[in-house]
Amino acid sequence: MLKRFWPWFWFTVGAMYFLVPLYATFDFSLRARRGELSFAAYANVLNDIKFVESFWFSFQTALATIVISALVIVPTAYWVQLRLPRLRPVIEFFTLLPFVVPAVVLVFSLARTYSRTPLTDSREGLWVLLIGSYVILSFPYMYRAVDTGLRSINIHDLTEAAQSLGAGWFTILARVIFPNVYTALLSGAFITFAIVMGEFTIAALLAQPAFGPYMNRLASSRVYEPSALAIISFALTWAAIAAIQWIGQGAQARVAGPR
Amino acid sequence: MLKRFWPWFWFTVGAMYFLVPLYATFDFSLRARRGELSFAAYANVLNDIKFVESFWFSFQTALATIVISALVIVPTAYWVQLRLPRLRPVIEFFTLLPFVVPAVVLVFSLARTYSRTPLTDSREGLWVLLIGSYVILSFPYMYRAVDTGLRSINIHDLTEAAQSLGAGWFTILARVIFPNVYTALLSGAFITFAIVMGEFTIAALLAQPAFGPYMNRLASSRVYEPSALAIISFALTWAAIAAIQWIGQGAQARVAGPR
Amino acid sequence: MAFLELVNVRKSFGASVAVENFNLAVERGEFVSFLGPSGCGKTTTLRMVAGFEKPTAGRIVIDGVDVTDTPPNRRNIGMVFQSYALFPNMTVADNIGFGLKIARRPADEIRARVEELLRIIHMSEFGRRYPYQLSGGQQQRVALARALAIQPKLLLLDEPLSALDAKIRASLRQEIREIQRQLGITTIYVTHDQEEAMALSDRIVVMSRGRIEQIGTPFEVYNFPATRFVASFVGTLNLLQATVVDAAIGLVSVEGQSIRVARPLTQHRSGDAVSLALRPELIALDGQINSEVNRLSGTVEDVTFLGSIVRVRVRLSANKLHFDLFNNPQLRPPQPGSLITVQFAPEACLVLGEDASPAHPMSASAAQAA
Amino acid sequence: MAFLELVNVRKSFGASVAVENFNLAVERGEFVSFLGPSGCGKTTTLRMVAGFEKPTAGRIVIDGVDVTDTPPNRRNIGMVFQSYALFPNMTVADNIGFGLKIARRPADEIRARVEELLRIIHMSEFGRRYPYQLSGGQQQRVALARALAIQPKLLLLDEPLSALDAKIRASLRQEIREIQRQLGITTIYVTHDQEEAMALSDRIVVMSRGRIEQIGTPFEVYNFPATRFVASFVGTLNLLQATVVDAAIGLVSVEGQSIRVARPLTQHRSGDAVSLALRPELIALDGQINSEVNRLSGTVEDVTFLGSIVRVRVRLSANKLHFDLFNNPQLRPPQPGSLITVQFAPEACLVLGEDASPAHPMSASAAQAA
Repeated sequence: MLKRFWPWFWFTVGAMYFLVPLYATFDFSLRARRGELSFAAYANVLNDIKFVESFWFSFQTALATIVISALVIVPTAYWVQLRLPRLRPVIEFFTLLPFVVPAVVLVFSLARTYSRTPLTDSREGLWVLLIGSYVILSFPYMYRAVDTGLRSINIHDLTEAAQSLGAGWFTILARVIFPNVYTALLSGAFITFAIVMGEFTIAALLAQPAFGPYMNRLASSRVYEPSALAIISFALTWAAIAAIQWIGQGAQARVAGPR
Repeated sequence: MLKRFWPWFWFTVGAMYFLVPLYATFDFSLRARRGELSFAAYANVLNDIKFVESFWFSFQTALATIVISALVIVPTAYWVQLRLPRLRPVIEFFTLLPFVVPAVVLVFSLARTYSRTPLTDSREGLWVLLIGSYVILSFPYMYRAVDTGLRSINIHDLTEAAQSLGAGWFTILARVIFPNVYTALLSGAFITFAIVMGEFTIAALLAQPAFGPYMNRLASSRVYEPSALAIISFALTWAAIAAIQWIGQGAQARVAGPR
Repeated sequence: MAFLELVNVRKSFGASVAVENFNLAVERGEFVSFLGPSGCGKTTTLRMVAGFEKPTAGRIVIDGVDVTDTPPNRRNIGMVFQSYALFPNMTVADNIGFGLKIARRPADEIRARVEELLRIIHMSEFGRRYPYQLSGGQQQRVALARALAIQPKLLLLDEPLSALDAKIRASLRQEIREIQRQLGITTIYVTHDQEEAMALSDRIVVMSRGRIEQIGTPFEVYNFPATRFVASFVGTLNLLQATVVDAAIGLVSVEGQSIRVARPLTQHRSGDAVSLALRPELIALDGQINSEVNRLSGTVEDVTFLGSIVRVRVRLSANKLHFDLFNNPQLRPPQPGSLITVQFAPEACLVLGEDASPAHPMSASAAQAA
Repeated sequence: MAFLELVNVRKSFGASVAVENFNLAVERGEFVSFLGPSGCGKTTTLRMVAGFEKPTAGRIVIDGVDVTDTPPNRRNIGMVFQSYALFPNMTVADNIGFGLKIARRPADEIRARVEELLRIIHMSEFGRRYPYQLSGGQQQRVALARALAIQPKLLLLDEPLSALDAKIRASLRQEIREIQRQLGITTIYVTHDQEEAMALSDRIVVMSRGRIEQIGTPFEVYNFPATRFVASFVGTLNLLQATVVDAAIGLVSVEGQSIRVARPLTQHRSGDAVSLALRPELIALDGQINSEVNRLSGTVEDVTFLGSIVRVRVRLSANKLHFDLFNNPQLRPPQPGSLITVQFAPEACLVLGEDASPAHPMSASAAQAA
């Protein structure tokens, strides 16, 4: 039974390592009123109009980022896999860029490159720049997710089957490729969502009223509310994961079937 | 030829989007001396003893993180795939945690949980805490890389083949599993390396003399040197990728062979 | 006492029973196949012999030692997988030598043994290649050599040829059989391909739904199937609806044409509906057999040229009948639409009851032959 | 003018030539197979007909229209892939109706057509299932229905049965043939399996290294191969080393035993070393043929029971010889080690020169048969 012990041991250690701090955070968030456990900190957070505003702002930004990413990345990844497999190492390289180039540098460079254009001189322009930065930031996750999704179906034969049945490129993308990478796209979209909701540096540098800067301000000005906020965003994440699992169930089963 | 136009168009737009800022950064980094192009900013960076010290510190930290991650994650991922496939969704969930729980919260929680222990009361303890945090941060990349690597070989049959030839679990891990996920591990390790080298928040909160805080200090106190630093770390990344490609070549070909 | 014995072996996964009441004795040097459709429990049984699964009940004895509780890496058993399962990170030579290295044999001995095995599988010049540089057939030969390198007590093969092309399958089948005879190693071979089982085996264990249907030589299993399942799974079979005319003298009628069978139909009464089973190759064109024969007339419906064999489908009224002729370039095969009379010996007829129980005329024959 | 014509078609990828000098005329309703080993250019040719590859030179004409430059989605061709290539996100019914939906046919018509096709493939109750809920054989039947739904001018099948088990392969083969006959659709079928090609086709195009080796009916290709490649690729063949004794009267010697062949050996001189090619099924046990025969004696080396057929290997001195007998439960097959004499007709003998060029006695026969 020794052979079963060590994996479980490590698994438990890992779980503890994640969960103990989480519990400590939760416990701490309940102690806003001295001597009793209460949800006072949560009420404070939820009652703050800034919370709602910044959350809503980041939520919209995240959705926009996801939609734009999907529209750009799915056709690109599809085409690269279908016809330009030699470009894959190049794209893999781009995929690593956001890890390598610090966000500070990215934003300074973007701002310098596009200064004196409508992108930096208007509120909407800055928002576009923000979304543009997030598309870059989320590129590795979205691209890898879509790429893996595409590999799990035989896009080559599916494309030719659709062609022989009379379908053009638009139809193939809309009716065959997109529906079949939907689940993969969702998992990439979820990470993107999480990243955008928590991102601080770029939003702060572009002076956008986003959720990340709000969280940071709160963390430096309050004691118990940041913990409550962490638990709230954690709960929202759980909800999002559950929703994705639920939506993805059928699609996943279909795509993962015997081949 | 229209069908070939759009993918290339998008690809070019994407490349421009990444490369123009990079070029702008490079151009800017050469203008430290008014009216001429020079590598003065680079010399300033490289001559700074703090640069070397913090780089070396983060380099060691990154290596330690990678080794610990690999030793924990490879056996875990192997065992989960081999015997506990039902645990995979749970692990996938842990995989997303670092995206969801902000680094600030993570560190506060860690520090609060382990306060009054040697972990927070000594220099070495804080370093261990730092590495622990980085292991969590890099967990998604390492785990997914190793998991994908394991899926590309038939671990089930390979394990049984090795068993029938007399191998015990340690031998199977050391001689069959590790060598065959080596390439996958390298790609995860590279991302981990990049993350640790650039990480700011945790290192700053734990008051560690790491490269991330150094870069940030430099970015807020100097004008041209940050750009030079960005280009230098970019070049180091290129070198690292090339090295990995070179090391991985043989192994990749072997593992990716016909199946 | 037999070299390998499985005694009352049973395996269940939760509520579902995979293998039940499995008893088998294999002699030293024998080549035994487990044959059956997927899900019949043949692979589970093999995996219990290998030690990858633990029997829920029963014992497994190899060479006099009860190994039921021995872990797989202590059983000294060679195993070959459908997926080849070569270690991708090792050369062919390292793969073959892996088991010996684990057993800490001296390097000289390992090298000599690897060279010997490379010679046996006719791949002496491939020692330094990696698995991905080999074809499927070559990979499977290396996997065989790797399994044999440790001089195992038993060689187990789990559908080793299923992933290969037809031509390579046939030639590697031949090679496996020759190596097995040459080394005299006791072998168990799992397959769903009846031709493979028949071509290779000394004895075949036919399985269905976790139970043994019949154990016998290929000749016995094919010609004297013990159950209706064996009769229909092994080889192709014509099943004609017939009526018993006179059970005592073995006379039945197919669409009004009288057919004599070799034995009295003790299990049936006159007027019973039965199935008449006929192997396609035991049916000939009228005039080719000179002894006492049965005849059936009908219309040629389809002629399929398969190379060495021409398969003819004849329609009576309600029944269809296939039969095989050897190709003959000088002879025109029968033409679709023409009338034809075929003949077959009374001994070629098997009568099956309408239920699924073992058909007795067949088991009687099997008992005689065994 | 034929329904499908390929005229001087050539395809090269960079410097390597995949298909060269390909000329073929297929009649309406005909079933033609492209047969050859992997890399012979058969799939490339099919893909050029489908429009997925553009010929480097030459023309492709379907029903009088030159489609060489027509994109694949305008050719109205049904295609079936080895991988089934069903759309995983759609039900069986949606898969089958996909082509009609793209053609913007009314919903009623689509529904009726899908139901009709589900009936044809005997899967009426499976319309709402998803591909992953089906077995491989069922998926391939759906893929066939999907290809047929658009009432294509041509049906192209690219190794459609290669991914399936032996039993399902045989039954689906039969089904494909029946549906093709029923609908009378012109069909091209690519395969590396000679038995499949022979069982299905009206004509077979045997290919090797990008070139056509022979076009003919299965009977012609098997019995009168035009080249040495065809002779050895289609079916199994005994090749015996022989010496010409008297070219004029067609007399050769195999290890000192005289063999008469049906035709004078105009290409050879007395004393030449030649190969004597013999199909296993044309060799019989001594005493079974009554006309003028050749005889060879040797030792039985191996007997393989394959079910309906028993394959016997006989060793002369330097040569080996396989021959086939039909299984007979009443007869004991020959025993290894015993002496045996076999016989075969002079017409069964093909003489091949030692070079790889087309053997002339064979092409002479082929010309007669064509």
